[in-house]
Amino acid sequence: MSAKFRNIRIPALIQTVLLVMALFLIWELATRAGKVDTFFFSSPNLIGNDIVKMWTSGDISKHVGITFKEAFYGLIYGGVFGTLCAFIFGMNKKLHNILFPIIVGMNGLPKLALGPLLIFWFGIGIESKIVMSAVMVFFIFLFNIYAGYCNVDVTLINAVRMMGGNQWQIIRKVIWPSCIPWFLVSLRTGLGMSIMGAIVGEYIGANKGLGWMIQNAGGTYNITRVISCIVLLIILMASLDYFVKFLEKKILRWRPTVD
Amino acid sequence: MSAKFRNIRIPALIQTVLLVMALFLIWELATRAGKVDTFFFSSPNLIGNDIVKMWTSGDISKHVGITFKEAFYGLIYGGVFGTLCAFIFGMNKKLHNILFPIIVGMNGLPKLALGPLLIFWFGIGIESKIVMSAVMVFFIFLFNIYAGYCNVDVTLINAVRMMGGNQWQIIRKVIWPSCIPWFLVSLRTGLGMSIMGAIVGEYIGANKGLGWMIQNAGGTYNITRVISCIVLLIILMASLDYFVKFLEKKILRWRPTVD
Amino acid sequence: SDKARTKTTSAEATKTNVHQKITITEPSRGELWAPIYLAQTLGYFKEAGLEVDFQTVTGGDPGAPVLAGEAQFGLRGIEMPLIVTQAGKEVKVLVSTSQKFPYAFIAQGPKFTTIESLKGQVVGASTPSGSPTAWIKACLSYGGLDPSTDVQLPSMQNSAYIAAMKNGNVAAVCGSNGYLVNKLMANGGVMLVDGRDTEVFKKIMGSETYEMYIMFATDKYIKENPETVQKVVTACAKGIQWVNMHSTEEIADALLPLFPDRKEELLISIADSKKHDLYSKDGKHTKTGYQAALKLGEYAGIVTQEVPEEKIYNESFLDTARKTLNNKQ
Amino acid sequence: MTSIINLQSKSENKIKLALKNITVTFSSSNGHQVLAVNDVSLDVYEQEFIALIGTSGCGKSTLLNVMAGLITADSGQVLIDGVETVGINPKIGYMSQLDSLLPWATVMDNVALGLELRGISKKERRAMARELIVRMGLTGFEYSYPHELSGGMKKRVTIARVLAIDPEILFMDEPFGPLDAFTKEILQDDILKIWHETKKTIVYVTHDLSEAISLADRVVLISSRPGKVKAEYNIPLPRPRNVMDIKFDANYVDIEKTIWLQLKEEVIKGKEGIGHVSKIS
Amino acid sequence: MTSIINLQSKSENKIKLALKNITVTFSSSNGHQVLAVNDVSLDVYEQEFIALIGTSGCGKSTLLNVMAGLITADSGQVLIDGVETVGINPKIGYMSQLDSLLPWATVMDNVALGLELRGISKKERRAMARELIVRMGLTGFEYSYPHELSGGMKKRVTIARVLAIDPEILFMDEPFGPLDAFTKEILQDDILKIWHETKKTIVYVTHDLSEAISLADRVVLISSRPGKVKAEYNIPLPRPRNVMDIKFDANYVDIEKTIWLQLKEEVIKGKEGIGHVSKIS
Ligand SMILES: Nc1ncnc2c1ncn2[C@@H]1O[C@H](COP(=O)(O)OP(=O)(O)OP(=O)(O)O)[C@@H](O)[C@H]1O
Ligand SMILES: Nc1ncnc2c1ncn2[C@@H]1O[C@H](COP(=O)(O)OP(=O)(O)OP(=O)(O)O)[C@@H](O)[C@H]1O
Ligand SMILES: [Mg+2]
Ligand SMILES: [Mg+2]
Repeated sequence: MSAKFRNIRIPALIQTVLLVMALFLIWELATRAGKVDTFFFSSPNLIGNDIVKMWTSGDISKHVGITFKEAFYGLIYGGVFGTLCAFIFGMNKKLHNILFPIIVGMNGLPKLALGPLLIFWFGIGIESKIVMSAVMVFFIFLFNIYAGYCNVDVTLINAVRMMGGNQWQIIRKVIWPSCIPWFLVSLRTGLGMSIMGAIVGEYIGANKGLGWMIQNAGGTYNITRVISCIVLLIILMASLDYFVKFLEKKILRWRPTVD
Repeated sequence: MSAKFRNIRIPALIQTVLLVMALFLIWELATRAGKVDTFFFSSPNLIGNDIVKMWTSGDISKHVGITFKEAFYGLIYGGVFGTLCAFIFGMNKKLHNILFPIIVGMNGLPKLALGPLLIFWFGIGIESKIVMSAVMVFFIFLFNIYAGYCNVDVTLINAVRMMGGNQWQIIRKVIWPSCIPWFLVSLRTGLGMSIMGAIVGEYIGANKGLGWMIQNAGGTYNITRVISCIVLLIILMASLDYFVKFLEKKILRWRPTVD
Repeated sequence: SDKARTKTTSAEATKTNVHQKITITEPSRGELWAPIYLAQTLGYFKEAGLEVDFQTVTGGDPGAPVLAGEAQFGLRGIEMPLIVTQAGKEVKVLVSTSQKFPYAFIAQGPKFTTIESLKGQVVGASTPSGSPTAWIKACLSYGGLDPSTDVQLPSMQNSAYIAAMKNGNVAAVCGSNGYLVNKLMANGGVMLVDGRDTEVFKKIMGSETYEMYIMFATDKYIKENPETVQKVVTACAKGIQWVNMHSTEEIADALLPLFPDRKEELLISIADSKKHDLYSKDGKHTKTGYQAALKLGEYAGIVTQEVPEEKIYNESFLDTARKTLNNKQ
Repeated sequence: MTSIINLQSKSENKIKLALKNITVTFSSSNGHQVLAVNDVSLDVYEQEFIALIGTSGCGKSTLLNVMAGLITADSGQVLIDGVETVGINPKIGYMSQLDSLLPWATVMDNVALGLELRGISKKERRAMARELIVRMGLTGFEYSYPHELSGGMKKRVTIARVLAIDPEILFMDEPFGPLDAFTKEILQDDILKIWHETKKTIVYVTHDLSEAISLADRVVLISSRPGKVKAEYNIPLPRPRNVMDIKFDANYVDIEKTIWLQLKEEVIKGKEGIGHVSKIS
Repeated sequence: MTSIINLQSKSENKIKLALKNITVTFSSSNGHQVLAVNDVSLDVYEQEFIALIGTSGCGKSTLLNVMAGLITADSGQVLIDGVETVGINPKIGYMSQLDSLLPWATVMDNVALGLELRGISKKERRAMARELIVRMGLTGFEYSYPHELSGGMKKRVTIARVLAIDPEILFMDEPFGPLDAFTKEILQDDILKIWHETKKTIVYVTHDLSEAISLADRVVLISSRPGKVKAEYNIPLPRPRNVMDIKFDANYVDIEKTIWLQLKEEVIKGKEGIGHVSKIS
């Protein structure tokens, strides 16, 4: 499995890296040719140096670490709670009909506007960031997994019911496995949302973390730092996604694939 | 169909409204009993008056109108582009393997940090808000519909291929219909994302719109106005979701349902 | 847990000889609050038995943590106490760290060089209630334009100003700090009104002084924790003294722990502040400065009631601090 | 109109399962109403092996679904052991016509599913499942997923799965459809043996008249849609039967002929003529 | 070892479809390798009606999939009209064993699907589809969705769908499995008629030996897994045949017996004994 996994991935990964390097090269050349204003767009060279600087000063691990910690808990809480709610709504359509409109309505709220309330309830410690992150993640899981719940093959449910399966067993044996593709895509989207939530959470009060760093750099027109943070984020997120991919390969083994 | 539709919905809708009213009543009573600080939480009474005030002054329609316009275009562009990309990646796994990691990485970016770049490229007019909104929506559609693409029943694809269907016909006849549940949940999540994106876009630079209004009110500790806007948003979003629900009922008629 | 820790009373702290935890919020880390940051980096807080934590609150509301009791002190502009006081919250300004108006009004040259030329144009502002908008309005009125009809004033993120100027989206913006002014000028900006110039500011606002950068706390907290407040204010007063006695270079170096990787920018901003004599000498406010703040508040539409000075300021801690400091010297 | 020949055999037993005046109408999504089953009453005796036959689409599966409690009839009652039942009854093991293997579970897990639901320990249920897998000729495919099996293999897994739970009442909806003649006869023998040993009540749907006759105590002929009990035939062939040999019994041929003619009539009556109906004479 | 009795009939025709030394191995997800088809060579002549029979899981569907181009063999060639083909060949209409109706399309749209793919106008294809729907006895269900149909009705829709595209070569994998005897015989007659009129080449998989004999020109017996061509039998029964009458032909009984014995042998040989294998003697 793992050997196969590596076999397919590594070449694609190399291609990805090559592509990114090519883009950076063009960007750098454009900068040197004076076609790109480094004040707005920085340059790969400056960004590289900046990342090295953050690395050697140890700033990176401190800030990245805290943001990922917030995001991690946000993902867990939001994911678990969203999944649970999806199942509850799936089982109880009446509750769904009553509460879903309100929840859908809340999905569109500008979470930043909730800052003062979050601070009031959860303080300015790590809790409020985790809550912000969890809230963003929650909706993704809730909507997706609820849709997955509604998409379950009725025949399979009936089969398990006929074999004496109770509600809980039906969920475990039929609904949950059939929701796995929906769960995995929620994980993928949720990964991004959790980081975004943590960063937005840091906007409402922080003294460390990537969000704080980005905000701080943005406020002082240090575009290089902003882009350094963004590049770091992209790399980290993309690596985490390999984990989701790996899970996908492993869990969805039973699914026949196209090509 | 529509008669039936109404039959199921209206009572649930009434229950929803009653629930909300009950919550508002508790909130109001708590306020009157001095248990809730109106400085932080306002009160249903104040909020009601504020909404009436905005209504009579015509502010509502102006600001809500502009934000929804931005969100609408954002939803369309983001949705169409996300769906297209999902299909392209579905058809071309190689491209997927190379580009997907980068795209996944970008999903977690704090979009607010892109403000200066957005303004540089798209100005402070409606365009930058539409772009912001579209970007937020894009990822939702891309990830979900790509997952739907991978979840298609291979048997059906083979059947259509055997009947002489070309790639385009396979997409139209098999993959697209089978992605519809994934599309609908993207629409539901995307609806919220588009509004959120428009509002974040307004944070970056605007002189009207709900985001502008919320920020402005927040800056002057006018929590009543903030909550009025939030309440309005929730109501509007929930109403829009009835449209998604209606679509769902109509398009997914072929799907056997649980209970 | 966190909440409980920050709420530990000063009495307990001294008893157990453990550093008392204090949280100070800030809307951004700005060098015009330098004395307060210096109290941290130079160890004045620590000497007083305080363990201070600065929290940047950029989104949402930087005042909220203080009003909600999650933080004990807040760094803000003077308009904030004006607004919340009218809204019924009781807060007091304890220390002012700047003494002159720090903003400038800058147009994008070469097309726009005068205030009149801005007629019918878009000017990048903050939210209508924010002080940059108020300052722009004051400048426009001063230049003979009607701020409500002659220009559009969209609110913008601070970080988007230069981009918007550069690509022609706005014709002018408020230069709200030395570094930004510097950058705007470097990118083809034209100085329309330099509020940091005492003469100019006096002409427009009727005052030479303007104590914008302040630290505040809620009345409740001040009443319940007078010793802690005294310690904090004393440390800040020391910071004020230090700023006045040291060079730009020294201040920048001393601030650096709280301003990582920002040396270059600090040097520019602090030099600019020094040049325009922005740093407060004693941390106190002036009557004319307060009047100017009220006037600017009217431009922002945030002053709708009488707000007597004594409802805003409580400088008794500062006076005590100065006394002890002078005695020591 | 119900013609009953030679009705005796299991009728002295208690009634295990009874349908009383069941009517089922489906309202399909296109707005049409389909009257699938019309006023059907049917008694199934304890330990009886009953076979339902009828043309395609006549309502056989619908009847099973009603008895199993998966569908609620518009009117009428379902009685199990004399008690009116609503909803699913755990006494019934239902092997439905639809493909209902869990696609994410291996053959082993699919077969052991019912046992797992009953809380039987992993070791025990695996042992029981393995035995059934061997019996069904699926050795070597214990850890394959359903999509990796052939059509007939999938059907055999489904049979194993329902046999594993050893229910009092067994419903089988065309269990041997996609199986070759030999595998089929072997499994038919197997079913007969199980039925004989465990005294189950079996309701069996098939299209194969000879199968119905060689297995059942009683064959019930359902008329074309709307399904009604058109005729019942007791099969007075001796037990234990051997599916392969019984076809040479003289009685067998007689019975087959009788039912065949009735069935033919039914097809012709069924309004929606299939193919070149005129050809049938 | 291949025993060929009375090989003549269509062999003077051109070879329409040929398999040359086809071997297919599946590597299943549990890591095991399944050798499904081993070194199979088979010629199908133009206008021939060939039936494949064999035990469940012996590789019949796999062979069809290889011929259709849905599976690439590990080794060997597929030739259509003498040309080696890789991938899907549009000359073939394949009615697979799996349920492959589009669940979101009505009966009408499912039947008309092939015509739509060929760009035939809506009016025309609807008319053609409607005719087939009537022929299959599905009148009144034109606008029903697959899940609203009975098992046999679904199968009939699948038959209609493949007939609609009128392919040169027709593959049918157990088309009449879940259909009652009557419907089945009517449709069998229908298929024979179509074959006769349109001179198609038909490859037909079935478990039903009598079906194979009564329909085909040649019956090919596939051995137990790994599938191999075990024997071929030409069926020298006169044409046009009537499926219902042919069973009384004396030749028919002889042929059935011959093949039956071979098939039996095959089952016993197949290592994984099904049920109580020992019983078969
Ligand atoms: N869910 C449903 N919605 C609408 N109509 C249905 C539904 N299920 C069954 N029907 C209709 O009820 C009738 C009887 O169906 P049923 O499945 O009971 O037939 P059957 O006797 O089992 O046929 P077969 O032998 O082909 O399986 C059919 O006309 C079918 O179209
Ligand atoms: N996708 C697959 N992955 C792994 N193994 C497979 C796959 N498809 C078929 N097989 C195996 O190949 C063998 C032959 O399967 P095939 O479907 O060709 O049998 P068949 O002759 O059509 O049987 P039946 O009559 O039961 O339909 C079986 O052992 C099956 O398990
Ligand atoms: Mg049926
Ligand atoms: Mg097969």
